[in-house]
Amino acid sequence: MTDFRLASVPPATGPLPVTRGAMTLSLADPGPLWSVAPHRGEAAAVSRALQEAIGVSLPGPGRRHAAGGASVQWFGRNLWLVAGVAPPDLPGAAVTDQGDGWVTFDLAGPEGADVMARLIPVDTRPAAMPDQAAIRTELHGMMVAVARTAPDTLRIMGFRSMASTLTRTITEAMERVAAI
Amino acid sequence: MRFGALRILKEGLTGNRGWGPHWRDPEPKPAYDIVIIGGGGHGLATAFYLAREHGLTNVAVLEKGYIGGGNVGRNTTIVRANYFLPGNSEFYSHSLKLWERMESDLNYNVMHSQRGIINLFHSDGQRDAIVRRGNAMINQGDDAILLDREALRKKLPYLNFDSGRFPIHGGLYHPRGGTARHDAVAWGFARGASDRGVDIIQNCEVTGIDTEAGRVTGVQTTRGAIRARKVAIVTAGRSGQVASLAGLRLPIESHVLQAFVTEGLKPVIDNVVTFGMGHFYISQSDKGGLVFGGDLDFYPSYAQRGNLPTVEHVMEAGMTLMPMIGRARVLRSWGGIMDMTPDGSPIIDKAPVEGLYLDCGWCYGGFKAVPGSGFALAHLLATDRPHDSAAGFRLDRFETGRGLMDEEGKGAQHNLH
Amino acid sequence: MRLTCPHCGERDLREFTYGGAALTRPEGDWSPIWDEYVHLRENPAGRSREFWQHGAGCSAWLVVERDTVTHDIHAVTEAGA
Amino acid sequence: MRLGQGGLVDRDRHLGFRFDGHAYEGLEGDTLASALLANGIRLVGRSFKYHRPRGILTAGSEEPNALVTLGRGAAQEPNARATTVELRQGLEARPQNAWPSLGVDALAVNDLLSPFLSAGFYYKTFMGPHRIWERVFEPAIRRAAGLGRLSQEVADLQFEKAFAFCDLLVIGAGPAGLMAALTAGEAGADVILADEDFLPGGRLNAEREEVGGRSGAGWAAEAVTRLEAMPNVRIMSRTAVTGVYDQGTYGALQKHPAAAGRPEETFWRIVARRAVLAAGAIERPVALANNDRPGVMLAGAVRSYLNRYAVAPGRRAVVFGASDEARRTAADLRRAGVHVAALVDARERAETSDFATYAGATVERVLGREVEGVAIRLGNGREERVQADLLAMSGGWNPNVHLSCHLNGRPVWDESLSAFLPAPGAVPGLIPAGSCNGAVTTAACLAAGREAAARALEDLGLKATAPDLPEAEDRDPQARPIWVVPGKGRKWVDFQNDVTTKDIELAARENFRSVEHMKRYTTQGMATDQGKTGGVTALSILADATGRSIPETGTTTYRPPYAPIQIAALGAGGEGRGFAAERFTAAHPVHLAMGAPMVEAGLWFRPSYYPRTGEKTWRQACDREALMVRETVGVCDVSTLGKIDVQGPDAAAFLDFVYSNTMSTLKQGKVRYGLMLREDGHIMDDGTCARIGPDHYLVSTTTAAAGEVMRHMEFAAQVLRPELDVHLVSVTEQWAQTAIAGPESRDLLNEVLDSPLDPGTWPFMACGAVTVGGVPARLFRISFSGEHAYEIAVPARYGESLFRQLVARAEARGGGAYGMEALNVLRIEKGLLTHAELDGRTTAFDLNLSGMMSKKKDFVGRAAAGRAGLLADDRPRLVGIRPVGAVRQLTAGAFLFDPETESTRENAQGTVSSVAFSPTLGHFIGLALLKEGPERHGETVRMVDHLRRVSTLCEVCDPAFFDPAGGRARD
Repeated sequence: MTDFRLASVPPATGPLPVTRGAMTLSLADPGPLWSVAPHRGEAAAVSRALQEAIGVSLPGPGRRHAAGGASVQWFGRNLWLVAGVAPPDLPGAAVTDQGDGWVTFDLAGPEGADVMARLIPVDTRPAAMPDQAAIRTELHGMMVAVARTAPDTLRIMGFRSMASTLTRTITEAMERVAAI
Repeated sequence: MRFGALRILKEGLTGNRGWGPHWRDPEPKPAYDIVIIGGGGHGLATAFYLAREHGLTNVAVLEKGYIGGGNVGRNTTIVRANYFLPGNSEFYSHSLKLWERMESDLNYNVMHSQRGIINLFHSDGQRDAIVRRGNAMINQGDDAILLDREALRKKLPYLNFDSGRFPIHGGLYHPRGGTARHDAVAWGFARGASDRGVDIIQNCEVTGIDTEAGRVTGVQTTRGAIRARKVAIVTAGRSGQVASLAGLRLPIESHVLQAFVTEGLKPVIDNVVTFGMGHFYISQSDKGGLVFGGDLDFYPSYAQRGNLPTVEHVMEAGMTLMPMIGRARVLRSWGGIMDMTPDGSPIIDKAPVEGLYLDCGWCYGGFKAVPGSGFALAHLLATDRPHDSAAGFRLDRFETGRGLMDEEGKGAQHNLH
Repeated sequence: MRLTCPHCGERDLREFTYGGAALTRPEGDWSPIWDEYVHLRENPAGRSREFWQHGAGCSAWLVVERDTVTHDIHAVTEAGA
Repeated sequence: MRLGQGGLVDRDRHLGFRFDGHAYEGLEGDTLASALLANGIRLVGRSFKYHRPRGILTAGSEEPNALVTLGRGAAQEPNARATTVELRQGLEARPQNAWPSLGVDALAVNDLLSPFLSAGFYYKTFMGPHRIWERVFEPAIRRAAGLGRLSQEVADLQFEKAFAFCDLLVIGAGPAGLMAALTAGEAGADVILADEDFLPGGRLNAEREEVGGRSGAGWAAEAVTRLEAMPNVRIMSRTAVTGVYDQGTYGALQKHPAAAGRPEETFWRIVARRAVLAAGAIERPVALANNDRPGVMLAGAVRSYLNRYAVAPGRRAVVFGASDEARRTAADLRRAGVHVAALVDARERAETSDFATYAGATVERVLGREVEGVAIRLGNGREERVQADLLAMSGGWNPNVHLSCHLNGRPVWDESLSAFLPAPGAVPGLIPAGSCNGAVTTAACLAAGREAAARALEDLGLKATAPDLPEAEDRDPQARPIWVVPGKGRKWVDFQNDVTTKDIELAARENFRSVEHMKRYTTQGMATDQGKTGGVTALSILADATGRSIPETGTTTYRPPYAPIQIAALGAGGEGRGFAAERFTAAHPVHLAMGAPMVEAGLWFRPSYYPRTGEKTWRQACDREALMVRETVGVCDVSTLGKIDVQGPDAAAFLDFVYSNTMSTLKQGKVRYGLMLREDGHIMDDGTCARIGPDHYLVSTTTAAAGEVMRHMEFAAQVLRPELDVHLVSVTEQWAQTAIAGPESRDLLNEVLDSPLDPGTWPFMACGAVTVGGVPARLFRISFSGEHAYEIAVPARYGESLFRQLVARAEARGGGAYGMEALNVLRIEKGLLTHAELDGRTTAFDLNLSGMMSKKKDFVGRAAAGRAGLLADDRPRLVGIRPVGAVRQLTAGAFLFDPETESTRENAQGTVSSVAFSPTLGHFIGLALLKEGPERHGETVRMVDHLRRVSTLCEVCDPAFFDPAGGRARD
């Protein structure tokens, strides 16, 4: 054992949080992140196992379940993203560590839908995207996941390498909403 | 009637009463030696060269709508010979030479303007690929010059050299490349063919291709049956539809390509500039409109119109490359039906049915090919041998894998990723 | 254009990628059937069956029944399902 | 001249502005056009071809004449319509397309030459030698043409784009649109009401007409107030719906009043489940001699200026039309104190009135350079001249069908209205209503708006409460169209492009009889108004000239945008670095700190080299870095390579299908080099595949192809082999990966690993889990340099720290970081491939990799790769080349020839794909694709690079220049 140590560095977003008008963008720390892809015919069993182990089951498409410190969000075709807790043993699924692949932002405030209207081609007004809805889409050509984690909070996840472009782009949209 | 400055003077002084039809509108005859399906640039040029080069005038061009209404009337007017694969190189080189004498050949000013084309590059890897292209052009006897960043700055000072997403390292300059007035090319070839005796028949849609014992005998049209010894399908994006009348399936998928023009502006862009990273190219018409376009919409379509994602992508590329055009207003957008082949190169060949000929697969590059394609197809129709310049445009190259011409390296297949 | 993804609902064209005519891959060595699969196309002016991927969404590959003249969408189903 | 009272302008808010260098004042609520008219300005522009002096013709976005340049400097805006520019304090406008001045324009000489400049004249001349056309005539034509001027500078333009969604989009806020919005809003629908104007109300603001017992403008204002109170209704003023796209997608351009930090415009993509088209109608001029003179104005525009802006566009007016609206115009003029010198009504049975009425007569000619009077042709054939400075004319109204035609629908001719109407169902979900659909009274528009909304609500499954219709004007004005007034002289149809009736007749004579031919030949309808004013008139002239009816003649195609859009709006976000995302690896700050120039690959930024003090060229740094790897140890950030996690019971079977070689036989803890083909048999990508568990593999891809490979594998998994149970997840972003290469790589690695490597269990191509600083990591013993080498992957958060420390420790050993340039040198020395060789056109056969094509299984591309043409001996195939003559330089992109032949296409034998100066070997080396290459080792060829003027004799050799046996990587 050497005395070698590695320092942990967050994704390079530039200075956050930023507030523009009524909206604030901040960097969120979702804790451990891992994806779950159940094997053929195993989705129900995996869901039960998760419920047992971490207290949340697999939600349907476009939804998110959260309880305690853990959340599970639908992440695509036969794919879910679990956040906040370490993965239990899930023999019926492919589990992949995603804890360092994503940059996670929280966009908080009453004009979230107006900001998102400048960023993604999906209606995020509460009627179309209620609390605990979770979608995959693109933001200026970047693949993202967006979830409403609280009535006034949208959680935006993008590729870690694109953190600075995402920060700049979202901040610009916030500035425009504030100015109009 | 011969056109010229004196004629304009005389007519101007006498109230412009002496001008007559640029081409005749005859009734279809019951039979022709050769029937060309499609009165676009390629079909009309074929008719012209059949008459002029081979003395064959018992020829009809059948057009479903009005002549020049397809891609020759809805492109971005670029004329160039900057290909690098054998098969393409010699063809486009020959075509450009025909362009250079087109106005005297036709006695029609198609406003061919050799204002030069510049392809930009943004990395060493792109530079090497572009150098290979330039060297191929010179091997072929055409012109190419490598411009470094400073030389490019002098020529195109308005580009965003430094702060854009893809900094510009240099460009390949093709001085003999340029533009032409697209509609006039169709009209000029129509007039030249018509004057030599070819019948150009508009509003005449081909509804069937007649065969007997595996041989073409004529066509059925909305204006009656027409017999013919040879029939050529020259219908660009509609090639698959027309070929199906003869029971054929072609290696073609029809896609939409959009293009755009702005309101008229005083001269500002003197060359044709292409920005490969952003799939963007632009020139300025003599009327002052900026004419520009980008990539396909990437779905099959016969609608001659596209959707917003591509529109926006093209405009964004324009903004990153030359932000000074931000204030120009887009006046009109339109779409053409592109006959995309698997390898992006065309087909001029005999069809598997005797007496049936194909000229198709021009993808999004058919305008500059108009004279070369007409010349080569006329040669094939007249002699039953491919012209040297187009010997590579074989239909069977996909089946055999021999002589594929995939200039872009995207894959000799239709999106089967 | 908007396509209705079986997972994500109706979404903008920009989230999708066209992936070619919906054909069945042949087996065996190169033959005219392979040539048809890789190269020859019905290329219909009208109703067409195509593969698309919801690449910026759920990543599912879809079979889209679409009209190439009107751009009407008749059906979207998951490919391979 | 401003009227003493009335209008919808704020008389307390005076706004100073400048036009053509002079200072003027207008009022809040003015457009630039109304303010100019209020100041008595009549001459505002010059036409395109003949440079004829022009005034203001319309009061809307269809204005063909009054185009001006706004502002100065980098951000100046050419071609703004004075009729839609909202006046603001400090606005500066300049005339354009006139030299030396608006009043005296040298190119007005073109007008005298017009007999020689008829339609299409340029196709018939200038056919002499090419150079004369290009050097003399074309530049002259280009200079004369065009309208305004771009600044040619980079301006900080603020524009944006956004998406909106609604149940119902109402296009236009005139009587029909307001009524539709009220109906749908009250039913609870999610409504967007978009209107081009800055003041909703449409013609209600321009007419003196009562609606619901109050002024029309007052009713409109009250309707807007009601709508504003509904939370389910969004009113978008200053918003022109510009385009209709598939499945209910609409483009719309919203202008914003200027304010700090605020964008000028937002381009909206509105997704609407249903839409009501209430776009109104556009009045058309009458083709009569000299109808383009300043002082000729559309009658509806005259009423707009009088009633909305309280401006009199003249002192003494002649009104010409063929509808009861003519009397309305005359009455509005008189009420404003303008003398109505004549009311000319082409109908035999004109309305009786106390105006000097000429029934069954026409205005045949305008007199004067600016309107000084008109010549009236009476029913009995006599001519009468009347003095006037304003001609208010109307040929009738064209329903604004534009948007209904964007999906290729053709409008339908209505004989009773003499107008084209939207074809039913032309746009799925779009319901036309009001005057764009042929309604001719305000009452009919209100009713149509309510009905259209009710239909939309029914489709949406909502119940309409059907608000009451206010009482409104319901008298049909008994309009009759006037297209062309017979008589001598030039009659303008397309004002801006200077197309006259004669040009259209000439086109027909020259066989440009199709409406599309006529348009393209004469340029009719191609000006900035896209034929909105003159299009149908031109059709009527062509119909007459060709002996057909108007519907037989047909229309040209209506294309988006409805109103022109600045590229800065449609392309918002593309400026500067915004065009595409920038991707940075975890170690990016280290590369920057070390001064590395960064180059772009697949959106990623990668270090090209790390300059050190004293190094003057990139080559010096590159040589040093490459030698360092060969002699001690180098460290390279390879995080950008694509990484795909493949798991599942059928992972091995799946990989056997997508790779040309076999991965199912790969042992756990081992890595294998793999090739993926496209189905057409050509190579798509190469990379390594590591088996990290029984059902768990890690696939690596090249940087630029990562997305394409992922899509390809998803296609293979979901479409081609859906029976396989396999999961694909990109983990490119999860892992920061560093290559450690060179004789001392193991020693360096052992400095940082928690437990040193056992050489016995870590042979070449081994992989496995390790820990570094307590962090779980993945280690691969693979080499892209030919040296003993590793790649270590740690979770991205640790990537920067690991890379920084590895570089420091490597430097302590005499090694250091190496960048892409050195990486490229090292791989070329080994004859390894990158995208320069894997350019999408090459096969495994071409690259001497036929051995990687398994014969025992099916895989993507297997069948097509077996085509005879792809296995032909004369295909260019991979070789190495090295200089053997006096010239020692090699260049990529050059061609290869036999030394004795000329460098022409026919003689070309191959191309050079990659070159490098090898510091190890002391000379240039290159990789090339040469016909029959592998059989030609030892031959001499000539490399020719015409562009860079290099010609080098080369020997053909094995592409592995260095350590061909590969011992250094294995030992």
